[in-house]
Amino acid sequence: MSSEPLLRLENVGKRFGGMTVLHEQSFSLAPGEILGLVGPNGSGKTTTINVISGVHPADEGRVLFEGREIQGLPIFRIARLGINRSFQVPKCFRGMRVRENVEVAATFARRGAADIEAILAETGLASHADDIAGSLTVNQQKMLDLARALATNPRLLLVDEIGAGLNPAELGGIATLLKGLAARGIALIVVEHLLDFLNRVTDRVIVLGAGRMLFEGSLAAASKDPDVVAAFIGG
Amino acid sequence: MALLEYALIGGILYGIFFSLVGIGLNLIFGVMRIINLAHGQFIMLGGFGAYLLARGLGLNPLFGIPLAIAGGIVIGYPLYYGVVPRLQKSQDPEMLSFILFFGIAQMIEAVAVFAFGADQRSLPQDALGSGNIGVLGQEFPDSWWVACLVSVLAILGLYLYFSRTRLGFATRAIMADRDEARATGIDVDRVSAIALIIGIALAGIAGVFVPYLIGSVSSSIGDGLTTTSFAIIIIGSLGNPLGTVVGGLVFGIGTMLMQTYYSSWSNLAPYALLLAIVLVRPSGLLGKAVRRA
Amino acid sequence: MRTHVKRAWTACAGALFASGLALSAGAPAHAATAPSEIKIGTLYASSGPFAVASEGQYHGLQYWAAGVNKTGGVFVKAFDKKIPVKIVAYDDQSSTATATTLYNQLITQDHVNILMADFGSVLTSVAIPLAAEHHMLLIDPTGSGANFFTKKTNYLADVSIPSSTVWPLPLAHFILAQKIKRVAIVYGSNDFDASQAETLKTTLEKGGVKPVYYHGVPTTESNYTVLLHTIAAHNPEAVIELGYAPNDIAFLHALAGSGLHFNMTFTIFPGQLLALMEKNVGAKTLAYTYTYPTPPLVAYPKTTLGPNTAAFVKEFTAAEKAAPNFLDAAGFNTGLIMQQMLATAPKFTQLDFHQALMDMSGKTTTLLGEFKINSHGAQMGELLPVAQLVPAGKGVTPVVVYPQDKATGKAIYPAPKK
Amino acid sequence: MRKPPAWRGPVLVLVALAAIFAVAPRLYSNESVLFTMMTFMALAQGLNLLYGFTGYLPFGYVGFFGTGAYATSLLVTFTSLPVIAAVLLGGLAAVVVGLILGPLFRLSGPYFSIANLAASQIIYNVVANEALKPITGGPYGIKIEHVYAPTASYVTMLAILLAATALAAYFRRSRFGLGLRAMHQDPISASLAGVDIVRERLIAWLASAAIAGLAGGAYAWNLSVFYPEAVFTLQISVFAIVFALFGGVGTVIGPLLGAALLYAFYAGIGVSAPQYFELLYGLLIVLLVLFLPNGLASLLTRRKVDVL
Repeated sequence: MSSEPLLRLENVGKRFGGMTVLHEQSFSLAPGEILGLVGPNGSGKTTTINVISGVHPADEGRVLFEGREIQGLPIFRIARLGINRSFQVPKCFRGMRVRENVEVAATFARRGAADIEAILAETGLASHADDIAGSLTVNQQKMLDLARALATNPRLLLVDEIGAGLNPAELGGIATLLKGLAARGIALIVVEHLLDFLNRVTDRVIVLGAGRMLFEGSLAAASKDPDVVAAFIGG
Repeated sequence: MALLEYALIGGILYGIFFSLVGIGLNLIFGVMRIINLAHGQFIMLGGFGAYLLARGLGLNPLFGIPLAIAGGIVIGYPLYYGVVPRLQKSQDPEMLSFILFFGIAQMIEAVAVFAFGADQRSLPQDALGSGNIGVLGQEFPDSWWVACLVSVLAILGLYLYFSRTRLGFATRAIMADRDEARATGIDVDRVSAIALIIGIALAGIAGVFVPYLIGSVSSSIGDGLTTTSFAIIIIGSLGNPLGTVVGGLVFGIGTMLMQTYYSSWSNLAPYALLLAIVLVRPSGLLGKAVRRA
Repeated sequence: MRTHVKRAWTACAGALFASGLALSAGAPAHAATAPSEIKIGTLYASSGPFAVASEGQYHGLQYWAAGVNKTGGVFVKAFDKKIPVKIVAYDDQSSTATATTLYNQLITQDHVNILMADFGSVLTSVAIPLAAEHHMLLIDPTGSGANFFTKKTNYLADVSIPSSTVWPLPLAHFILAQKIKRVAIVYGSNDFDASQAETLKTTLEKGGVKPVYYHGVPTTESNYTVLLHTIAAHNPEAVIELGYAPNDIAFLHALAGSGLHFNMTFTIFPGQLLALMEKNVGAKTLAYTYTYPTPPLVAYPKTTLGPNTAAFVKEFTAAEKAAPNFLDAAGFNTGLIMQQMLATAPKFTQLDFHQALMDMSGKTTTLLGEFKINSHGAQMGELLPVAQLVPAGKGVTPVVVYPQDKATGKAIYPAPKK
Repeated sequence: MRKPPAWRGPVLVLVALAAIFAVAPRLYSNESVLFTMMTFMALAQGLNLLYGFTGYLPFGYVGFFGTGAYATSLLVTFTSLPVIAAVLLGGLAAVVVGLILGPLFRLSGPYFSIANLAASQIIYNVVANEALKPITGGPYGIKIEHVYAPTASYVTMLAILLAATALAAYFRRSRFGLGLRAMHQDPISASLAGVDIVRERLIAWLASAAIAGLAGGAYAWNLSVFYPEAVFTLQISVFAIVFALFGGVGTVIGPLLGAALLYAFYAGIGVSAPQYFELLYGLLIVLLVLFLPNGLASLLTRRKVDVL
């Protein structure tokens, strides 16, 4: 592993109106690593992802990707550098076919050719390739979000609550998929409420509470930390 | 100096009236997230209502106020149930409502041309009092004062409706969060339909005074009034009906100063104000108008 | 899949052709011999700022046509016989854009024999280049804008209203004669009003009176309240408002509501549409204001062509069950002039028509007065005096106060406060 | 794999358009109707470039048209440029106005439309202002009769119509167009897919503005005497919107079809009773929004026909 991590956040802060929703957030991530983000609703998990992906730029601090500052860059530039994400509420191109959804990303990301058919197969969408995206179920749309992100050949993938509403068998499939991606060297940040699921993909988590980092370490250790317990009960 | 005083006092009167002109549009937007692009045409209908009462039946144009309320009910109720729930189910209700109400505006205008021709019509000059009332030595026609008084009463009424009645409270809840309001058991459709009726009725009431304040009513004044109303409510605060008063005053005083000192450029005033505000202070004054992306 | 694309555009092409063909039905008929009817093409406005005036003019023309057709039509010298008249007319709704298409329609599709403009300078202006382009003589009843008449032309003739370059002369001379020093002029920003304002200003300045206020407002202006206060701040003795009928109504309205008073107030349209103005602004507001009285408010007892003013009023009232206004008279007068033109033009060509009008110029008097056009097409005759509207019974009646030879009374100046 | 060359459909449409309007004047002599029909087809297509592909409805579209008309006329009046160059510069003037109005894209859909409308009214009120009489002619209109050339301006308008249509075909079939479509559906996801939405949107906006500006220039040339109202009336925006919506936005043939059919209808019957058309157009808009939001073309796409 090189000395420079793939992603580093330095004292990142974010405000909405007068309210600070993220305080001095700092952590780093190596290629192929999976980081879990947990915390009660409103603790800043999705905000962290939004800040990294450029959807809501940081107000303070620095976000470094491969040693380069990316805070303030437009979303498409960040995407072309190799950061991509999925959404809790899937945001696919609803009027376009499934294959076209993936094609857009493969075409515009300028990160080398993507094997669209392979990505569709990987995400379980091969049989729906010619369907209109809006006609898919919500879970399928989440997978399409992921497929769209994968088609950009990302180096860092941010996954927001992909497990909600899935049955155990489907969760198992996703866990395998995410671990497989990490094995290929893609770093992942996984925001998740389902701790069992998270436990299966990583043992490194950051616990957030009210926009602050409360804990960093393994999930098992987190459950014994008094700050974490207080935050969850309080939240 | 006298001219400046005249422009300022006139601007306040004019501005208070124009708060009434804009307020219905803002109410409807605030409650339903629907852009009533036919707003100006409803105002125009109010003006023609008063014209018919005054010239046809020889009544005082003030009877146009109850007529506008009746018109609000007759038009607003079927309009709500005919199109609004359908629009809100669609992907982009704001944009679709915008185009749909534009179509409605065109239809109203065409019907008005059939009924009244495209000529400018005025109301009997002395129906609202033939004299002048002066303040600080500046005289304004009685009709301006009457219009101003009615505007204040209407806006006050709306304020009381919001703050003192159950329906008003429910309306505010819907403005804050439509789905949440529905979840707490508010009959969202009924309350919204009433808001649409109030919005249209307020436009109609404003219309009664349009022939006095801008000289005449004609079937083609709708679009201009809609744009002006937009400028006013955007200056005020979009979605906040009472903020409209601020917008009205800024518009009124601005227009009067322009008319007095740079009259040939005064037509620009509402448009320039609108554009300046959306471009310079998009987030501060606009709130919801700014793209989230 | 792509074959459907082809099908789609073929459908598009088909639709276009179908619509084109449908429109082109009615092939051009070129008349080498005498036509079965004389087609007079014109426009009118059923709505918009010019509607009231335009409908009057159109009505007058229809009245004339009905009259001549009752006697078998107009006598056409070129064919040495009477031919019925047919009026081809479209509604331009006071829009110049619509009018452009419709004038084109009259020329290229209907192949009218005589092209006649709609009321007023604005709606006439777009016809002038079209007529010239198609080598048609444009009969211009009431388009008097000064810049229409800047060069020699065979394709334009202003027949029923004086050119704006001479029209305001009596008014200017009256103001000078009254020794009024402070004059405010507010005019509509259109060819008709602006060129009158220009002539008025120039003439006044020549007489040593520089207007204290001189300002154009949009033709659509309907609120003069603020403007009146700005004008009043210049302390004028006389306020001259030059506009179309809706402007005059709005102006007089605002004046009545403003509490302001001027020694002299002048507007144009009470002199043309007195009944309409009385209905809209009331006799009280009109009292002691000034205007250009037009026939039938002023009468020309001796004519060389057609009935005199009084006879026209009588005949028109009997036939139409309503008294004519000036624009009815103007429309009728335009018919008369065209009738005489056809009766004297030796050949049935546009150039001969124009020559016939030139030959009539200066030798013809109609119910509107002396017909006199110059080589630029401008009407130099039919001059309008200045009158003051004085209370009479429930209404007002014009008293001609200038020029002296036409005066029927003396001006009450300054106007009494109400 | 099963596709014939991608350029075939667009080329067929362009050839058909050119052929129709080359022949039409021989069949129907009121060229002003044909010319106006082409003008509205070009405008509907130009509006489609923005609205159909990005979802931003330029309510003040007429502002570009009027800008082009005046820029062309002023260049003809005050310089000795050939008219055709003046028309091209009229298109450029509209592009410049489009650049100035670029910040409007900070606004969401309807506010963009309203602000755009306000902008067009500002341009109109400035051009038509009494104070600018020495330059623009103000409310008294402008005359460039000395360059009046019905045939040349007719051909120019046809070329503009073809250019607009070629652009629409490019938007529909190219990688660039794919990005626009993605942005239209979800701007954030499109950005994440690597689409530079700001740049793409600006290009679509400027292309749309350029078409209106060029059309305005050619229109001014054809009219040669006109009042500001004639090239700034909101009715021009209205027609372009209704025509494009009726045919189907986001397609190439939709706006052409919509404009040709509705304008032919208007010219055939509507000129003698315009208020019926206002009523009919209003009704048509309401019905389209409620029942056929994607226009005539969607009748075909619903049946899985690949409409260009």
